[in-house]
Amino acid sequence: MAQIFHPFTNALSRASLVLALVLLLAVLVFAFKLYRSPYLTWAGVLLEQPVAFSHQHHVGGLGIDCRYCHASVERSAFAGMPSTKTCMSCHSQVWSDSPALEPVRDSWRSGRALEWVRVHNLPDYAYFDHSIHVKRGVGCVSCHGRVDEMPWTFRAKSLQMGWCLDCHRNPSPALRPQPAVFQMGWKPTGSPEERQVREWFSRHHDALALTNCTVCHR
Amino acid sequence: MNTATERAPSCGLLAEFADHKALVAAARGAYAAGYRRLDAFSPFPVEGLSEAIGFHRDALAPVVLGGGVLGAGVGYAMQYYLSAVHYPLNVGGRPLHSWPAFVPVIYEMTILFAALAAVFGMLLLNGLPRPYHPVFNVPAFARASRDRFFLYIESSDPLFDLQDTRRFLRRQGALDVADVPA
Amino acid sequence: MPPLTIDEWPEGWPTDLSRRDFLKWSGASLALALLSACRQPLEKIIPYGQEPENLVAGKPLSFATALAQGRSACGVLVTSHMGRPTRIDGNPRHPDSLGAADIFTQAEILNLYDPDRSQVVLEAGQPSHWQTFAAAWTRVLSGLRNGEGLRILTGAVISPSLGDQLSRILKRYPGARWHQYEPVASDAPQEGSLLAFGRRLLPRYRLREAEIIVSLDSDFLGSGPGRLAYAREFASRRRPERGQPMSRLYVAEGTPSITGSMADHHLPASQLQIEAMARQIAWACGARCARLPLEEPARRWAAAAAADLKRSRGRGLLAVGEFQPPMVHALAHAVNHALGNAGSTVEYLPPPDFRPESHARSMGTLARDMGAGRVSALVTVDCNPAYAAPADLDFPGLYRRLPFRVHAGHYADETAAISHWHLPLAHPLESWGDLRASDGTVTLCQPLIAPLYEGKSASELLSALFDENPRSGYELLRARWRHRPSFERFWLESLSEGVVAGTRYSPQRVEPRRTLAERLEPVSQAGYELLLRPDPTVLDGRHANNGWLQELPKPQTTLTWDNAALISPLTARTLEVENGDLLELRFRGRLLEAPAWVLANQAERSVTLHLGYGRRAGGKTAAGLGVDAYALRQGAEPWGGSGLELAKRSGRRALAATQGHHSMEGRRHVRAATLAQFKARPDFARQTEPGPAAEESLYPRWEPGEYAWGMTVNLNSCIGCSACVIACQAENNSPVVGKQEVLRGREMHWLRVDRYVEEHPPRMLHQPVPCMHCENAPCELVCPVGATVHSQEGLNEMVYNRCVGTRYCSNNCPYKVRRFNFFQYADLKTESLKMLRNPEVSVRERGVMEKCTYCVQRISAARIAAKKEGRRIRDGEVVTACQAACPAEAIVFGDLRDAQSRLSGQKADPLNYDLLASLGTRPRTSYLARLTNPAPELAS
Amino acid sequence: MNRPWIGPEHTYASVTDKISAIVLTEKAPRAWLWGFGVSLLLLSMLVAATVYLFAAGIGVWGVNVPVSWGFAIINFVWWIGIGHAGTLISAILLLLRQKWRTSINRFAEAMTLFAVVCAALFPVLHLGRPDKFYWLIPYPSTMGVWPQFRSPLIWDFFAISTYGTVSLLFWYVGLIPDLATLRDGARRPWASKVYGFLAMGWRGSARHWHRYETAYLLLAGLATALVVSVHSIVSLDFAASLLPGWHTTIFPPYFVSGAIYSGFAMVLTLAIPLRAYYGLEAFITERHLNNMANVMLATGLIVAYGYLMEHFMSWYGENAYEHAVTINRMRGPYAPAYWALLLFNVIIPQSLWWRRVRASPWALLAVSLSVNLGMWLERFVIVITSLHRDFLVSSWGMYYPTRWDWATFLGSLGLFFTAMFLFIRFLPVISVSETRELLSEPGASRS
Repeated sequence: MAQIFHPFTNALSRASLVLALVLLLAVLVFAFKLYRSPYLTWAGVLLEQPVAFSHQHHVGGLGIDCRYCHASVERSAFAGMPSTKTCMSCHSQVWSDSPALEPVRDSWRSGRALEWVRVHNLPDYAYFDHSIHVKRGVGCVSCHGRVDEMPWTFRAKSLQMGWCLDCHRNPSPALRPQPAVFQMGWKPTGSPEERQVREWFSRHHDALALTNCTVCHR
Repeated sequence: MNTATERAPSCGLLAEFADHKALVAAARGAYAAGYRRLDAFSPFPVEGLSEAIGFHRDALAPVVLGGGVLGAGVGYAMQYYLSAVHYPLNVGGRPLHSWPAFVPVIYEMTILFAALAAVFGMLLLNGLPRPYHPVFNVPAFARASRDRFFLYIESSDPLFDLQDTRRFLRRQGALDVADVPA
Repeated sequence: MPPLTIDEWPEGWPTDLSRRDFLKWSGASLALALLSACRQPLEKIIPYGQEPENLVAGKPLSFATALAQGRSACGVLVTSHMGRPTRIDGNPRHPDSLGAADIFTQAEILNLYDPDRSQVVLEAGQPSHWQTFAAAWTRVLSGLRNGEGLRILTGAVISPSLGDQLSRILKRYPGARWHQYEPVASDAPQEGSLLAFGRRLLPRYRLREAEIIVSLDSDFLGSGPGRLAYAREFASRRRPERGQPMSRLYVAEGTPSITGSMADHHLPASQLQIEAMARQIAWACGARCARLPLEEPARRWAAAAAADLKRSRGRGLLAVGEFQPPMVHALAHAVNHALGNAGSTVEYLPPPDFRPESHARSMGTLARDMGAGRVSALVTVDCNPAYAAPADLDFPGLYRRLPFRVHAGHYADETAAISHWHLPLAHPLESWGDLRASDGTVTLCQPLIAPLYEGKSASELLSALFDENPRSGYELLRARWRHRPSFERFWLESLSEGVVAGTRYSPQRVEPRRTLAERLEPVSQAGYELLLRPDPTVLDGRHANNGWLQELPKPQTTLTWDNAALISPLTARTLEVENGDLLELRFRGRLLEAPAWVLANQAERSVTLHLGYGRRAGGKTAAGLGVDAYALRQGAEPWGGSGLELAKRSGRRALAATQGHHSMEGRRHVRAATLAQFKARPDFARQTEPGPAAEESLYPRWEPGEYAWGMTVNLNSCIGCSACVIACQAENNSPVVGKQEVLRGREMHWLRVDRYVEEHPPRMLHQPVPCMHCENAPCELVCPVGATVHSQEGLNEMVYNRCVGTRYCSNNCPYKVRRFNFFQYADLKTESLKMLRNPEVSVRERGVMEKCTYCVQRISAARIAAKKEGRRIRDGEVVTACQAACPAEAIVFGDLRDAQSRLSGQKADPLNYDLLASLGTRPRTSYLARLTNPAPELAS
Repeated sequence: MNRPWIGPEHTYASVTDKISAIVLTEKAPRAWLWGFGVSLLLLSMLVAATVYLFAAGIGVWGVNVPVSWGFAIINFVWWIGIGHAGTLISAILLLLRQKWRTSINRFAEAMTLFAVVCAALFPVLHLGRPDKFYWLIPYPSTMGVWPQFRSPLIWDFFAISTYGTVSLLFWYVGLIPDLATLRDGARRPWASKVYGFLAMGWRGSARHWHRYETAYLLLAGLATALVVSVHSIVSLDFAASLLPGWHTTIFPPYFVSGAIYSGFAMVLTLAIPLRAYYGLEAFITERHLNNMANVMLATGLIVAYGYLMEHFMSWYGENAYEHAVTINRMRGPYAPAYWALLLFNVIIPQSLWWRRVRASPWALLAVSLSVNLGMWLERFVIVITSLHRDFLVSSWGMYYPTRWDWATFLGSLGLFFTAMFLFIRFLPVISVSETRELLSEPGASRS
């Protein structure tokens, strides 16, 4: 028999071995990135909405408090979505004939509710309670980002379980004094009441309790 | 084939032997004669052949040991970190660091890493894969994987001389000596 | 040798899927599963146009109303999530509930969302409209001169307003007649009091006062109005370790009942024996009455009971079952008066009925008139005579000959099928109304939701039929109570309280007639004895389409989805039949084929057959289950009688029982002792199978967190009524799996009630088994993905969304309380059922394990509330669903770290023991052992 | 001295040609085609059963509560057990310098590989959510949660995957020199290209042989340690639980010996028809069969001792639950399976005491088939009878397999034999280089 393979197959075969290894790694890295990418998490993705509502204008500009529209945030698991009535309480006077607000007026006339696209959406098996987070001193910004700088509202964080755990493992840094909870641009100043909030928490909290499964899953 | 040899510059001589005893003897002879860049080929592992051509100990064993130790380390570190540090959970009232339960995985990881080290270490040290090699140019070499035994002296050897070496190999009792074209 | 293979297909699937669309749909679910890793789908969020008042989005509200089951009403509190009623609990202020709720009342919520409910007007089975019907009706009504030939047939009417409406109608149409027929409410108690006092009265027992209770076939704990209150009162006298003197219960009955299983002395007895014993006891207590021959052991039993009763005058009580003939009731009244029990342990109240009468006679009259052609138009309201009328009346035959037939009901049932018109009735939770409890207390019923379909309430219907300008249920009800002073305040208070103040009846002082039961009916004890009884879970058939109740194991047999001819072991031996073998029952010339079920403690020659099965119409779930016992029913003897012929037939029917083995095999799962034994060795229960001591462990003990949740079940109070099972199912969105799956051992109840039968003494023991929440949980250790782990508060957590379904945890659970979704059991397709679900609990998908969570959603709610107020959770603030429903308060849940908590008290009780303690699992759920108080006479 | 392990007529050339011939002959023999066809049929049944299973759900099997493990786990343990003989022969016998392994180790290893594949199939199929099986792998998920390393199933996962990998490597390393032989012997150019590619340019250099042998020996050592651990860990799936009939310390040794027992039975089941059909009597001599029969007899006795000890312990340990399980096995609804297992696994194999049985290939085949069946029944008895009646009497139940359980089981046989037939057709069933080595030694015949 004569030579079966051409000399360059030596280089080729070794190269291909190395390449296979590299490829494998590449795939793993890609998957890792993909599952944390906006494509899957919707973080930072702008969504089609029935009305061009701007938090930047209402919160940043007019300085309306979160609770004016999201009324049940302190009492219920659900922060609450403003009813058409809430919108109309101002917009029957202000911008009462702007075409942008036609859907709102239409809903008010017909009684048909506005259908917003959910921006912050958790899976059905995850149970999140706004009231307790707010009461404990977790600022709105921590999860929803600087909505006062969002002309068009989008999901600020991935809302993935790993992200929840980051805070649940050690909540103290995220805690604010009550009055600061609903402030957008608040920065920790190291004030005594701040320290007190955190100390109180770490004193009154079983370190492992907050990462128990049934805290969120039932 | 002769035509082939004339065209291509020879990269060594390949001597063919009938059985492994003859090959070992020839190999010893060649080594004694001062040849160093030489190799021997056989259809099955032959006792003392590698020593005959001056190859004594290989570096595989330590590599495998390394693999095993690494596997054990990784196995234990992973389990301890994941179940006691990263997400500590009360499972059946057992301690977070319940090392007895970690043993089986450590054990398996040790073996897995060691085995991988053994195989890939062997291939690496042997310079495989290498589908092309000059000796394959010699048609008779096909029998190296059947029933024939070969001694190969490379032309890069300082003592190498096409005529003398060919004569030398004949003297060692080779059935045939072939020129290995590049 | 077990068969080498069986058919895998789950026939009788909860939502009966054909093979094809099952595959199609499960294929889709597979695709979904594969896509699950991919993008989260976008959802809509839809705010109100205008918020309703006093509603905080996401917070449940609770409303008081009442629900009727035949002749009894139960006051309830209904939980509503964003306008959807999701569960029903008892109303603590209601005398017939005291906060507890039975299986029927709780299961009504499923009836509300039942997709098979009647939704539109039907004309000859074809969809039509109210207007079309109204036109037809006015033509007919105008044709009848002052209502001549018009008949109205209803069930028992215990609603004052509805009663008034009916009497107004009868006044306006003097020719019209109103008949009542309630298939499983017996006339005998009222007839009995007629015999004894010449008045229609019903006895009400005061079990807290009673030391000796003798029950002749009376299932006062298990059926009839007031049972929930009785269960609580009875339990209060079964806690000797708390120092109260313990009461003693004698029960003689034909077929074992819940009450029978609580007896200190249980005696299976035939109808005839029971009457004989009644006479024996009455005679012994000084009543002048004739006696019947009585042989052992009945005589000894009766003598002992009588002696005990006499010994404790005024503190004893003789109770008689509603299916006993009037004479026996009369005898009991005589005894209770003779011993001065009347007024102390028994009091007499008028029945809750608006017009008390004999339903059998009322139905009989109607049938006679129909036969004689005196009826030209029959309006049936919430009653199903074509199915439930006595067979010898041949109601369907007579009915078909009527010129105009209208049926109003919740389902298009057997009667609807042969009526000209069928009108949909609104569900009680959709309508206004009022109901009278057994002690006369009235509850104003308010709707929780606008009618889902075109249904009207009974009163709205009558108004629509007979008023010139029909009024809404709301107006009608307000009109009825308008006369009350300061009406608006009265209205609001009554609605929020759930009871109308000052409507309770006051006990009647009565004297029994001197001469009693001199004459004897000719006695014939030929062949076997047939006992026709309401089914323990579907009653007269009204709940036949309710999956929860169909799949709820019947208290005595653990049968589901079927009824069967219950026979005693002796009968089984003589006929050489086993469970499931077909029997032929011949009674008064009528034939019926039914599968046999052998039942310990069944009276030897008595055969019990439960009504309510063999439905021919009225829902997909109900159709084709069991056999129709009404086929054997006689107008004259509605509860059966002697003279039944029994023969074995070839062939079997697979019966789906949830428990295959009823002996304890010497393993003391349920620990029981007599009062004497207990006094001698108070900790006998713990000594039976001691567990390892706390320090006997290789591992350091986990420090409990802020709370340490635990539970005790008091087997001394538990009557095995299964209210807890339905409560759990409703609270935790447990699916219904269907008969085939139950046959396979795949039922999904998180909480089951185990039954064990003991020979000496002959009795049945109940044991509710939820998850034990073991501190060293074996299930957690073997889960490869950590889908079940322990919380700091000691809960054994089950994370559905992490479970991959190895089912190893179930194998390793010694209590076998884990349940697995072998198929997609939760019905994700039926729209109406989506409204039923408790939004606080995940709906489980195919292929994941699930189990009791100690109602963790309720714990979370309480914890959040407490944290917001900066305090600990108070004792009794967390009430599990099962605990809330339990009429006997047998279940206690609480925090072990709080030494003052009610739970800590229970755990310290000498009777407290752990199940399978020797395994060292350290369960957080434990039991209080059962005690009995046998009579010295019968002890030997 | 002993008769030689290779027929006297053979030379280097003849063994090479004889064995390569099976692979290098142009046309596949008719019998092979038949066998392959039937296997493919069974394999397609497995595919169908799996598709239906994934579509409809695990409920199409007979599993329930309390018996939530059924055929899947029985088959899993059975297949893993069969795998063990291969590793034992090629690794342990190598370390023990048992020359007779040479003729049988190659297809024994192949058998191991395919058996492990079949085994690994079932733990995935039997999951309620098979699409989530990868959660057993410790990878950095977005959920931030990890496998639970105290679970025997995780140990299993690591053991089986390691076992599969190492067996593959071991097998491939053994093949390299023979692939070279085929490369050089093949007439069709594409064949020699393919074999050449797989041989990675092996040329039998003395240095290579040296490292090769070191690697092979070390692998053998590792594989030996592995083979003992794998079935011990599988047995822990049961032993680490607290169920009566499972919770026992004797399981690891008795599972391992049981595995070897069933493995050798399978080797014989394959070897006897193979040597008869391809005329390999000169390589797989009656001495080989005899030795394997002896190993079977020995391990069989250990297994029997295991059964004995189980009963002794349940009596001696006076644990009521353990005792009940033993009684239930002998008298309960599944008693027939139990007695059949004793017949097939203990009684019939005793015939191996007689040389005449060991000497007759077809008698041996019969015995080994009975052992295969017996070992499957053993797993059935262990899994089912312990589960269906455990602690609480109220939760006792029964288990009946469905037609889909059977389809999956028989289908896995199809998968196994399909792979086996392909192997026979395309790779040397006996290690050529080792056979030559055997010939080279004094005492071995040469012309």
